[in-house]
Amino acid sequence: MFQFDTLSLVFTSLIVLGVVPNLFYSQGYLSHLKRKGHYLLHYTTFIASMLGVVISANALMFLLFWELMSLTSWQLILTEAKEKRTVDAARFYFLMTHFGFVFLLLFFLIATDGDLEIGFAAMHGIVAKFAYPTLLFFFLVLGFLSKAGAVPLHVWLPYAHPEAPSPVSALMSGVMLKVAIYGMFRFLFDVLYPWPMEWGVLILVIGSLSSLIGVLYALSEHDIKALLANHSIENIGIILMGFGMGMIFESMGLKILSSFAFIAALFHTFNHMSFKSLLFMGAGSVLYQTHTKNIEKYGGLIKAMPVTAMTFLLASVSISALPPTNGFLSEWMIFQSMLGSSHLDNTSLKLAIPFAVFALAMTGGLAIACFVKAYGITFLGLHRSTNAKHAHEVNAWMRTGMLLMAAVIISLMLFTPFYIGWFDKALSSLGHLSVYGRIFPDGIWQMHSVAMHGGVVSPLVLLGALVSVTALLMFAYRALRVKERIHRTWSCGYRTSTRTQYSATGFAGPIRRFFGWLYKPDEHLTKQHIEGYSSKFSDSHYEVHVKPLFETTLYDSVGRAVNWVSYWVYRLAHFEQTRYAAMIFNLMLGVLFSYRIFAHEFSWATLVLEGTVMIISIKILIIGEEQ
Amino acid sequence: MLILLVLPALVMFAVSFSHHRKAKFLLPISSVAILLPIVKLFWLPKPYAIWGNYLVADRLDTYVLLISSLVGIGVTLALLTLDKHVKVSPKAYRRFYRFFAIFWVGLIISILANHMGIYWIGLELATLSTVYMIKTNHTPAAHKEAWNYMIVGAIAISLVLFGIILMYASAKPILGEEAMRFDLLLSHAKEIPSPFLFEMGFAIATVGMFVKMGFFPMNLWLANIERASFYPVAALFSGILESAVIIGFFRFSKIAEQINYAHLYGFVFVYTLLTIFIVAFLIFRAKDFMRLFSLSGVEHMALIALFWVSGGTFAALLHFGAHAFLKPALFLSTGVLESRGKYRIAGALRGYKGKKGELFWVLVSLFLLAIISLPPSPMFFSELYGFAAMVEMAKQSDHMLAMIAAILFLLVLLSVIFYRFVTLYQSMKYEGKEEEKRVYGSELAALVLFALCLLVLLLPSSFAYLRSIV
Amino acid sequence: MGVDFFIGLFLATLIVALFTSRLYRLIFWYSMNSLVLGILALMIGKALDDKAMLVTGIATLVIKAVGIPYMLKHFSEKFHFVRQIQPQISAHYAIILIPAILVFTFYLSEPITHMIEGNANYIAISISSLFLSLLLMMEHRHVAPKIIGFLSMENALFLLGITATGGMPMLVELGIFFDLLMAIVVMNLLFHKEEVSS
Amino acid sequence: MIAYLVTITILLLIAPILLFFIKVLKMRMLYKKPVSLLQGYRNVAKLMQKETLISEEASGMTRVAPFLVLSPLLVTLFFLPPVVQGAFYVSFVDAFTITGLIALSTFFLMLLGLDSASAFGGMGSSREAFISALVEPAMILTVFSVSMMAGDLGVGQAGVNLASHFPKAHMASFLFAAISFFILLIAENGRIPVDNPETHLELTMVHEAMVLDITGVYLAIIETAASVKFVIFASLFASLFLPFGMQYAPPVAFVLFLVKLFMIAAAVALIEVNTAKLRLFKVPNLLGIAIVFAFLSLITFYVLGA
Repeated sequence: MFQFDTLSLVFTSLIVLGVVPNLFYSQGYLSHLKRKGHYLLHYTTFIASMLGVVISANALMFLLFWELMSLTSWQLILTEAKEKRTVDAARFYFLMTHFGFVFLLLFFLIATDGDLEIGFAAMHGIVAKFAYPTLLFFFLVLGFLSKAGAVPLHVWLPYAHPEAPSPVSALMSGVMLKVAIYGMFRFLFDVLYPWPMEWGVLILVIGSLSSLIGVLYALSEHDIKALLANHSIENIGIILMGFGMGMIFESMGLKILSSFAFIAALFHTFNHMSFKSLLFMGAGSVLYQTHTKNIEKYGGLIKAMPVTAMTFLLASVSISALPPTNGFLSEWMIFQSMLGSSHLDNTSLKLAIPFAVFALAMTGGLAIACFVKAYGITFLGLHRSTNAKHAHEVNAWMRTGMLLMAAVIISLMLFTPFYIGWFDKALSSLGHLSVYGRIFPDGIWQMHSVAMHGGVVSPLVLLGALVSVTALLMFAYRALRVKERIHRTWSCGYRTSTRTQYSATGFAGPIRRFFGWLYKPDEHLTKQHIEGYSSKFSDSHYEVHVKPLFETTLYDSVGRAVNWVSYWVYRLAHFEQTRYAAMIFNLMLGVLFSYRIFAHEFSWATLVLEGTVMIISIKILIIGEEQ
Repeated sequence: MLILLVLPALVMFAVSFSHHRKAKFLLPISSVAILLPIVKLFWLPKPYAIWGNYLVADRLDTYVLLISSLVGIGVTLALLTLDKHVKVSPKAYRRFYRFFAIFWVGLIISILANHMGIYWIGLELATLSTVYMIKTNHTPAAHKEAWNYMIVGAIAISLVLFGIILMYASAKPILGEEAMRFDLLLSHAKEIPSPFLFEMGFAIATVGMFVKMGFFPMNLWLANIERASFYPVAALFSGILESAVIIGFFRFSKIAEQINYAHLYGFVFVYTLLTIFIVAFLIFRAKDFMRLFSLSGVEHMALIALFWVSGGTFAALLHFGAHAFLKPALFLSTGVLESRGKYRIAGALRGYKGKKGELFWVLVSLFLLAIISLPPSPMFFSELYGFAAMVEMAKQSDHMLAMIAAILFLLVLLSVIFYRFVTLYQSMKYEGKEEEKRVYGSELAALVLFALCLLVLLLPSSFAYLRSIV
Repeated sequence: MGVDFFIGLFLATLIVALFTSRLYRLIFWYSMNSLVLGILALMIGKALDDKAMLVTGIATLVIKAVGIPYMLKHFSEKFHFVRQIQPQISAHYAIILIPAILVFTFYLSEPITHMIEGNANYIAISISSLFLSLLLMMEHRHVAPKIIGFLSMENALFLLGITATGGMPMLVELGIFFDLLMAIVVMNLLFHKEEVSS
Repeated sequence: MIAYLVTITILLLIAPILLFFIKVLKMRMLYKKPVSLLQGYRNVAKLMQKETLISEEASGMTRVAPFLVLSPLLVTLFFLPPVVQGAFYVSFVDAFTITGLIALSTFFLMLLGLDSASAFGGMGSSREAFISALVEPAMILTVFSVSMMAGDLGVGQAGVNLASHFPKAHMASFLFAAISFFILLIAENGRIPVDNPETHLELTMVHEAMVLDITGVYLAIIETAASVKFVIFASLFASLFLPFGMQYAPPVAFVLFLVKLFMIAAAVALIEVNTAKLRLFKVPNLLGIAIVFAFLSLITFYVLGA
């Protein structure tokens, strides 16, 4: 029924770490909600079902909790369904998650020989006998990655996560996606074990694409929660990169490197949980105060809400993978494992991996830009709306939640060796080499890459050095006793105002313009010209929206196709109103024909003949000659 | 025993002629009383010969009968306040019960029958009596649909009989007059001298039954009938009459399985896949409750048939039970949902005041989500096991990939239906404007009854029982 | 020998019924059809000296050949049926279709011939008469001819029952008749309502 | 150890000089009367005496950010490769860390720009974000290929390895890496053609725009940070891509190292004089070149092994 091996425990603790601060936060957030009972019921069930997924030991339990998780999260999105957008988002989310479930279901049904109560180890035996493991792999990938939100199954995230109440967005983005990652670990390790190299490459490619696309669309967002959701796509991509590298190394027989890469992936999973939850909480508090998700309506909030601002800053630094934060460490590990690719004896792969490195690096750079935008426009500068002007710090519960989550981030930063040792245990329990000794050969101070002459980093020393130097400088500044004077910002003689400062749209401008070929943005520029001068205008309004490429191409076309089919089916179905006798006649004809052919003796000639007969009789009897 | 079984029905029939005002209360009581002998029967050792070897109660048919009688009770409860929602004269009311009684007799006979002929007679009786129930609604549409049903139903039923005769003919050389008995046919199926004749008969009979259940190509006629008639009638159709049909399919297919499994499986698989394809896209466009529900009923019936022939008998029976409770519940609730005018989906689940209202909308939304087999609805498990059986089948068969692809396609079609229902639910709950709607105790009682039955169905012990049936 | 002749007659009456465009004529051909059926039942019943079948034959003669046609005629006078019933499927199509159906059914029942001792052609003919009565139903728009189509389908069933199986169990036969009567009653009621509602 | 500390202090000291060396060189080439080399020190001294003027829209960020801009760079200064044989060097830091530290300081610089709600600051940090986002991958890839050639990812170790046995086998990829790194040096330090440190014309400003509202000591700190950054890049270039002369006696080697630094500065100056500043949307092309070269060096290293 249930199992508590190390992997399960690792993910259980991930969920607990993510949930406990969230409980405080949502306690504070509750006053904001109308349907409290509905919310609490589904909130608790949601958490319980996530726990259930990671500890369930057979397919039946797994699927049950998995579906329960989807169900409750869907209901949670609908907690405050006021405008149509929310309802549509919820529907889209539920459809996507069900889409994934279909593939998971098939996977399990094939892998369990129909007896859903058997354990995962037994499933491994069955799969080993199955003729097409790659089919199973595809089912698995489609099933879990549609939940994890990897390209091209990522489109629902930026819709669904923003519409949920903020604590729930924090849970969904921070924790629920990780449950899908758990699924990848669990079933690729326990069930589908020996992997051909191509699988790893596929995962790596998906990861690279997700990370790039996620961050690019994040940059073009004005809705802060949608921005964060896009970053979830990016980070899932990064995790998958680590995962893919691990699979590649594994399939090439480089056990040590593969464990290292998997540990990196796990570590990043934890990190993403921590900072993404914190970011969503911060966004939630801002939303709570300003009643808008539009980033253009914020500004200057650092003065009003210091705690939120500080925690958000910490999270931003961490998600931008800047040293000495935990985000940096996990990305460092993933980089290192990629540099380990010089060990591979497959030149094409060797040449491919630099592209992954490039993608990851590019992602890092863009993430920095994006979070400078998110943080700067939200918290710095001058308020951009009256709501922002009158905002003040959120209540104690929510503050506690954010501080606790910040504490989780810091703990991940400080106790890296402990966590890594733990992940190492998890992997070795799944039958991989233990590499803790190689990562920390001499004490916890230095963290080595296991690759041949790989890099070294020492998070604690780094942290110490940075803090001490900064402190020193500040102390020196204090010692100088510099006289300070407050004066308004100089801007060429004009007064700085809400309107004159840079907007988020403007900030992302250069990047948006550079990647215009990808965004294909639709821009609206309206100007009030002063008596016909093209250059002079009293006021002008510019806004730009970016609809994801995948949505416009993949999803919309599928929708159109379904509509078309249903239209024709509907047309045809209505013949029965008038021609039922004829329909039954032809039906009988068809059935008896086919029994005669397939059940008695088969020959193509008769098949063709009878096909034509059928068609003629259908034409004559059902369709008839049109008047 | 037979007397006991049909006694309440006969009482109902008799009472329905009296104009006494007490009759109005006696009728429901008598229809509730139908449950008692059936429960009695349920505890008797199986197989239990009720009337020679014409009517023999085994585990399967007592299960079906029990479920049908429970549904019947629910329908009766809803009938109590039918006049609150629609205009119905006491005369029509009584006549409804009169034919309800006949319906019951036919149903009991056909479900318990161990004899193809008897089975058919019962079925025909039930069908003809329902024709009149449609007419209790005094509208031209209802009248037209009643005729429609009369004729299509007659065709379907005669096809069934035709098939039965062929099968009988195929088995007569070895079994003589006894060739009509299901159990003997099942045990001697291998020795039938002319399997092709039997298969032909099976094909014709199955087509008849499938048409009766609204499979391809006759997907909409049931929907139209249920639209035109009162909603309790729709509930009867989906909850009881179809169970009488499907049990026949169960029995015939068991025999055909002995004759030639490959043919049977191919035939049913293709047919149901086709059905579900059409139905899925019809549901995708459906814009009113009745049509939506009856189409989804067709879908579920197709699934049940498919599960049954794929060897997932447990799944099929569980699914059957769940559907038999869920669908009537939904049909009965449409009376309230549409109380502010038909075709008003947006906001149908809003505007319920008070405890009753609360309970009502919660139950209805639960049913709606259960019908698309979200956990913990029984349908979730039944579909799980049913598809498991199908995948098993696929893995044994020699064109595995094709069959897995077909199953995938089936699942995709189901998710189209899923999408439609989610949309529907959301727009019922979160769109449209709030309008006060009244809920009456009796309907609520019916819904609660169905909910309880579903819960009972979920118990491990009942799982075990279902596993033990076949 | 005689059996084959009457079976041919049965088919013939049915086919003729397909081309009629008057209601009474249709009813007449239906009763002829039933008559032939009854005679067949009696003949085969005598040959096999099967009491049940003799009873069935008599019942057929009484109910189907006389009773039901009379009832229908009665209804049609009572409820003013449309008596002009022009087949919707034009004759030249029908001329192609009917032989096609016969060919098909014989082709269909070909494998059975060497499976059963009885004459497989009987089965073929009864299947084809099933199809023909379906054709009859689909070529008329009005209710009355549809009912006749349904009834002649019943006849096809009986033909099958009599010829292919050499008599079904008594019980079943009676049950079928009972249902037939039931059907008539229901129709009656339906017609009544039509009168009321219209 | 002494050598280590001495190196750091001297690097710190010559940082302003190096920048003004470029300026002087440029002025000479443009036939202007050059400023003194020590102008940097003068500026700092002047700024130290001034009061700090803080914008009223600005938040605490303005008070903290300057230090956070400088400190990562100072820390980085400790991690540079050794310049003389057998000198102590920090073994536990690799190129990623250094890249990260530099990014960290840029991050806070950009926030600083956004803090004082002026249009210039926003503009500056927006452009900076754009450029550094494109610099990041090139940097990482270059580092990747260099570490391949040096046979170690640790910066210090890499410097030593390269100095001890120069990768003659991989001359081609080494050259490509050098080119791309030099472009990065220009881009990261905001020199022409990417950015023009002299100008105060809002169309062309990047770095200057961000610090437009910074005064007094804070400005001094930022200026220092800029110069330190240049020194870091220059010395990285010197010890990774001009890895010779380390085997001589310490003083000689050290002088040689300084000469290298000044040569790099001179090269920068030459480029600045001879090219015009690129439009912002032309900058990616330049960085694209850097990225392409980085890729080339990797690929040549892998495939041709050259």
